[in-house]
Amino acid sequence: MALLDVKNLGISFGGLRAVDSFHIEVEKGQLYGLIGPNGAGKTTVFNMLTGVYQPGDGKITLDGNDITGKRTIDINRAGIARTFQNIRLFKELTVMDNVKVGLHEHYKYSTIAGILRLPSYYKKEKEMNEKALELLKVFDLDKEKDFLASNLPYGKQRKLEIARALATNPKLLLLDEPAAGMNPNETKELMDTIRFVRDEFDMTILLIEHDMKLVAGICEKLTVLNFGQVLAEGNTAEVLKNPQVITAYLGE
Amino acid sequence: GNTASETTDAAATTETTDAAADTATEATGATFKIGGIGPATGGAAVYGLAVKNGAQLAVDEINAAGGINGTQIEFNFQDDEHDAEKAVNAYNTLKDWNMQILMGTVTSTPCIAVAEETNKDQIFQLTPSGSAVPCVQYDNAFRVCFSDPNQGIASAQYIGENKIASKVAVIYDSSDVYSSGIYEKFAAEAANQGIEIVASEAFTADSKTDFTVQLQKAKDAGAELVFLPIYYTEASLILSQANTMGFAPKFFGCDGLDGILSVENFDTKLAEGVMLLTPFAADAQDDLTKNFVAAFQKAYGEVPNQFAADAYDAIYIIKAAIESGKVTADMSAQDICAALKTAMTTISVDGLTGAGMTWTADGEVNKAPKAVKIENGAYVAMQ
Amino acid sequence: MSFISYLINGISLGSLYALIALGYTMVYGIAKMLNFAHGDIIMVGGFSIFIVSTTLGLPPLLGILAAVVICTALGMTIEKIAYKPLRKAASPLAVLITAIGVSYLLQNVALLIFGANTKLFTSVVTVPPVTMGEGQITISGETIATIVVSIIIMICLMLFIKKSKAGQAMLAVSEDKGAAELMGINVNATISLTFAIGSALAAIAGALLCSAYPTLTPYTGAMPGIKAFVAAVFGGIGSIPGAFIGGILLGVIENLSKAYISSQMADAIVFGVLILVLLVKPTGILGKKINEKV
Amino acid sequence: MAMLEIKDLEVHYGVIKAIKGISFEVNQGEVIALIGANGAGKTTILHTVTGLINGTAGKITFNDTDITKMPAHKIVSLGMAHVPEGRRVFSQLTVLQNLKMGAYTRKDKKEIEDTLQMVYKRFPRLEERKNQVAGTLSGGEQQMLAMGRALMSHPKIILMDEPSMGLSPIFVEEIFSIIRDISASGTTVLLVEQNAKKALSIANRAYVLETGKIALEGNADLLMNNESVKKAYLGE
Amino acid sequence: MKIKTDKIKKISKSSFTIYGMVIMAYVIMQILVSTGSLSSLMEGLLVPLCIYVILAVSLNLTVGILGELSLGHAGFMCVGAFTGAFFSVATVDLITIPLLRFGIAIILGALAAAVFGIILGIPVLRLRGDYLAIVTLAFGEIIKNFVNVIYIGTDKNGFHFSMKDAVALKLEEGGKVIINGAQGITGTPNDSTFTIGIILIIIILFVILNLVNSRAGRAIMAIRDNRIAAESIGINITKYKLMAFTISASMAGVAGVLYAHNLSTLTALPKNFGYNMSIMILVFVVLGGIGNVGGSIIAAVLLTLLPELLRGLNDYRMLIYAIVLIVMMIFNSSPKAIELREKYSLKRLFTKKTKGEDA
Ligand SMILES: Nc1ncnc2c1ncn2[C@@H]1O[C@H](COP(=O)(O)OP(=O)(O)OP(=O)(O)O)[C@@H](O)[C@H]1O
Ligand SMILES: Nc1ncnc2c1ncn2[C@@H]1O[C@H](COP(=O)(O)OP(=O)(O)OP(=O)(O)O)[C@@H](O)[C@H]1O
Ligand SMILES: [Mg+2]
Ligand SMILES: [Mg+2]
Repeated sequence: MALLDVKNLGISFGGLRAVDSFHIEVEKGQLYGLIGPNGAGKTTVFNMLTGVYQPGDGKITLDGNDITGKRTIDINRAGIARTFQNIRLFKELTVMDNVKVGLHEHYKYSTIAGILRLPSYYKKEKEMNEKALELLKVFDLDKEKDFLASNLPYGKQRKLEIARALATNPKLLLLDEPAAGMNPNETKELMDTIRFVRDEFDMTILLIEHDMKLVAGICEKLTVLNFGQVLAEGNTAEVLKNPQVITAYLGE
Repeated sequence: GNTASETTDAAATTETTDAAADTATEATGATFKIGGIGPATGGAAVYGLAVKNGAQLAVDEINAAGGINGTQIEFNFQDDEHDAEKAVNAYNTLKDWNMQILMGTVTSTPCIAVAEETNKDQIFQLTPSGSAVPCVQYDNAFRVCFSDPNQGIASAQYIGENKIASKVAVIYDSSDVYSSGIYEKFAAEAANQGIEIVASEAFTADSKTDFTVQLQKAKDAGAELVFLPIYYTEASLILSQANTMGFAPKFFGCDGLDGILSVENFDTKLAEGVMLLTPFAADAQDDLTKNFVAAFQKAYGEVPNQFAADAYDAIYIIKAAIESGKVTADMSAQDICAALKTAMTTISVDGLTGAGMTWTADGEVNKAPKAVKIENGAYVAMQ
Repeated sequence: MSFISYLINGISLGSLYALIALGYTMVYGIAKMLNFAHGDIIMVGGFSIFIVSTTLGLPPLLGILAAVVICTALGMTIEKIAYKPLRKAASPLAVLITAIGVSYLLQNVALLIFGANTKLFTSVVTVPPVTMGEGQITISGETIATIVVSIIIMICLMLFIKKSKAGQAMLAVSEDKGAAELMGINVNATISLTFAIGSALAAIAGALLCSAYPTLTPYTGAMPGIKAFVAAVFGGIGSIPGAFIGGILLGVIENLSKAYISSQMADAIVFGVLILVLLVKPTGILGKKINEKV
Repeated sequence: MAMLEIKDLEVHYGVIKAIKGISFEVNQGEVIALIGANGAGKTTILHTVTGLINGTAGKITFNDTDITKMPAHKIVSLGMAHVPEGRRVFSQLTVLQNLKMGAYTRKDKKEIEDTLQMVYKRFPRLEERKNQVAGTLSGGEQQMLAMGRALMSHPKIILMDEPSMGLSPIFVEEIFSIIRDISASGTTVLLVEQNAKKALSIANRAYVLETGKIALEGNADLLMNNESVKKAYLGE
Repeated sequence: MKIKTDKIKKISKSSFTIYGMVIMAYVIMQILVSTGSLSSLMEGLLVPLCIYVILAVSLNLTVGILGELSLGHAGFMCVGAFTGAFFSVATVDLITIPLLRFGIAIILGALAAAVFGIILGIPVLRLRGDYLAIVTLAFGEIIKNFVNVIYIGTDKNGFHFSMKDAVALKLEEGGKVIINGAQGITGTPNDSTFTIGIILIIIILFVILNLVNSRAGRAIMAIRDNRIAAESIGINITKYKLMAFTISASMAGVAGVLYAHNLSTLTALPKNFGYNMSIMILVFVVLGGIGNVGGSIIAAVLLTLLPELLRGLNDYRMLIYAIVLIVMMIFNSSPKAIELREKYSLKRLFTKKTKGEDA
């Protein structure tokens, strides 16, 4: 059974049917791409998957659990983490702390213990630091761990967002245009990192991207969205050859 | 300025004496250092500044006439913004200045807080206008004005005994110590006087521009008289709003109403027939008042109100007590306090706010409240 | 019958709140700052008129004119000296604090010049009162004038923002000063204009406030200023009709709760209703729901 | 005579020197590309040229006018438009209001209407959504709006900061052909791009920026074949 | 109004300095007091200074760390003050050990303010920015208004309560009115001391600084920086907002108890518990640097001392105070002024050419 199973998902904004009878099945461990023209509804799909928007209709199942219409935090706890099209870091926190906030649910000690500095505080903080550092190393951010997030260059901010999402130990990772604003070299690096994350963390990844090099380079399967509806789906190579996709999206 | 500054309570007594003695020998002659405290800024500044000016006028007069037993007075007035904490700060500032006698504070809440301190330090305190009961709860504190209960009871009695009205409405400031203090006692005494309170309506410091609702309720309840234990600023609005509504009951107030005629640009016709219990009327025809009003107007360009009169009296009362208690400027504040405490109960002062004022040991003044009525734009004594 | 007169009195109080709130919301919506000194500019307007028409004995209209000129100049000067240097400060609260400083400053300058004594203000309104219901209910000329003036101002402001170039510039400036600058909008001039209009409105509000409640002290503007701020939020921040409706409602609620619930607790009730309304409609009565695109 | 001339420009953020003495020029009718890594200072230069921030040293002239210390709105009314980084659309205003705002410096209603129709023709999506609140547009739609808004002022020169960011491949092509069009219609273009390959392919000349300094400059096709450029910016 | 913050990270780095500063101030003041070289004014100001420091630091938790604008801090202070004073006056004959009585009063004041913090916080923290600000302002005014109409007295039959007037309490002979409406509470024992004030400051600093550097504190700051992102990684927004808000409220309550026991009379006036006071506390926070705990302490001290030090100016005192406030704010926060200062200080430290990352 698929890890993420979405059926007949739809939402309207006023008169605009932004997403309509959308469906997708993402298998565990897959690297899956969601592409489509600007305004096709990709980010909106992500927003419904993560509870930012309430789906108008349809059903979302994650690992057998129905998560349709749940609150964002519950969906995160159920196992979906994401990054944002417009970077949303905790700008006034350090790089390290950004990741540690991601670890929040997994290394618990009470607020009282934190204030009184009980042993559990030191123990858990130590574990957290280790775990966070480990994650930062993956993204080559360990040297900047004490920088304020807002002082990081753009490309590293994108990476930090991924690291923070991973820290919540999700089953499914959603990336919204991770390569936007990166130059070709940085994009290449990012592709390696995404692949590494998938392999190392045994992660399932669904990503939105307009950079075809990245999509063609790392995605195994694709769904193409156009005017809120699925235009095509299947193996990357096939989909990218689909004439409809070429006229609507790729151009030639 | 004075460089010597005393510190802890224990050391204070001797040091102050030394400091005072030093200046006494070095300078041509020591002075009495009288401090004053009251709001000089903020919404209550109108009362504090009146006191400041009234007291200064008296001090200048006394100094010009050669001082008290030949000793000049120094007067130092500090702002308390009508706040207890600031009042204590003001008090401490005055202490650093080596104040010997305190004339203050002007408003009740700060006065209660400062009374605690003067009692601890044993500094004589005479408040011109702090009318709440606890203002003079200690034996070192006295007051020039009536106490709130006193005014509340006296008002009810006056209305009852003279059969001025039997159905009374009250409009008072429920966020103000003075106003709610009078109201409370008035209500209690009204019952004894056979007065029926048909409406008791409050307002607060935060909504004191529109009184139409309170007036309407008084009107609907058939009140013949509206009792206004409030200050004249609000009262002048009430009068004009009642006038607009076509509601014309009798109005009766306490000393807070005094000053209403001197509000700049006030249409005195509105106040026609208003009765008030006050110890002071700026239009009184006795020489003392006439001279005072003239001098005050000359100095500050405005007609003095009751607060100014209370303060003016307070300085003369202090003078009388100093003379009677044989106090000299080189005595310590504590010695002065002890002497004045006793002297206060023996003196009798004819002031602007009462003739033959005497004091009991509990700090209260004995003087007859004057009931006056505003007729043709002037206060006329009633009987 | 008395209900109607409570209501009318509430509306007349509320129309003043509304009038002040219009000026408040103007500055607040465009310059994105809580101008705590707004109430004190009203006070300055009141004193200007008092001097011109009462002390100098000139006609009231001249007084209003003088007040508008003085307040406008004052508003623009304050903006230039005290607010502009902080426009790019790290925190938008910085300018809020200088606004408080300006408020203290105006109060204390007025205190030094005019003293603390209450001045009685002669109404500048010549509209005759209207009497209804066999003389039971009177609507004062001031009330009629205030309502009419605030409706006119509301409509003018709405048209100004919607139709005029300067109004459009204000909208742009309120959202993103840098981007507005890139459109060729003179941001400084626009904000200055906003303050000019806000302060001119304050002068008019001062004239009507002091006419309706004819006492004048250095602290006259403070409380109505805050109430108007509450009214502006009540109606929806930045919404011009919202400020009007918020003001009227505030006045009516205040007076009805004084009349029917408790005159002591009226303030608490007004604020309580405000909290309840905001809980149901978190952006005020007419406030736009701001949807943040994720 | 260059249309836009930047001489020895230095820019500081507080005590940090972001631009360390840069000189370059843009001639009438050219498309000039400015490329460089993240944080090289491209955006800073554009901001300084349009007057959103002030340089600490150097001189900028635009059509013989010294605009070094001129406030942005005056520079804009001289005929310069700027598509800023991060789009910066007025998110509470509708698409149409945003576009109208772009024409703020212009007076003639008829001409503005013509330009509007031209913008709608280039970006049909904007016409479809003319009454949508700009903040709710998708990322790519906002980018179109920012571009359209800049065109509304009918500028002599247009500065673009990463206009292709977040656009679909087909639309990236489209955007570059639009830039070519704009240039062909006589508007000078100063283009900042991450997509260096595309940028160089339409540019006449280009400058390569490295940490606040110009490292390389020259004809676009020459740079395209430069080994170090290829390695660092074209991802080859 | 969105609150941005600068350089939050200062907090952890400088927490040591902050404790040091407080303790040093305490020691110096104690030495000055015992050698008698402190003026009465200064001595009288020691407790108020502690009160305003606590208020400023605690409001910084809401404004700086949680990033919400609160204009009702004085309301919580009021709740604490009346609760504490009520307890002390009611038990002044029962509990004869002042320190014990005062300790309980502080705890009760903090608890009462915390309860109000929760009551207000649960519904209200859904609001944002200015709307939250206005609701907290409204809350403060409600409290002030409410306290002014409460009458509580005691006699041998126990407590009596009324919202009408003291007469309505129907106290028996010998009963006493404890809270008398607008006349408030009088005769609160004078239990507040500088030492207790300093101890409370240190406790509060300890709580806040440790909180900020713990799991919960990070969550709170994450919410401040980006609510949507925080939600997306599973942070319970309501819980942490409420936590910060309540802790901040309870600390204001503590300040209130200290306030009530410093003066013998307690009334709820616009001056001490109205929005003006809330705004004044906000001034401390903003002037000291939002999110900068040490800064709020310094600002609270400076701005409390300033009007007292200006007393020599008599009539011009508040005028000068207002001007100083404006000038300080501009000097402290205007980007131009900051730039000038940086340059100036750089020239002074001519050996160092660039300052690097810290800026
Ligand atoms: N809150 C909203 N209100 C109204 N319309 C919306 C809202 N959110 C999205 N839309 C519209 O829904 C459509 C889909 O938007 P979405 O952001 O999902 O596009 P996208 O596929 O992510 O595009 P892009 O690649 O440009 O980011 C767009 O036309 C957008 O304008
Ligand atoms: N507001 C600011 N305050 C401080 N430093 C800044 C600021 N803006 C930019 N910088 C710094 O100035 C340098 C140049 O930044 P700039 O944004 O101009 O780069 P860029 O080339 O446009 O990069 P990108 O490709 O990421 O957009 C960077 O080191 C950046 O960190
Ligand atoms: Mg998108
Ligand atoms: Mg850039």
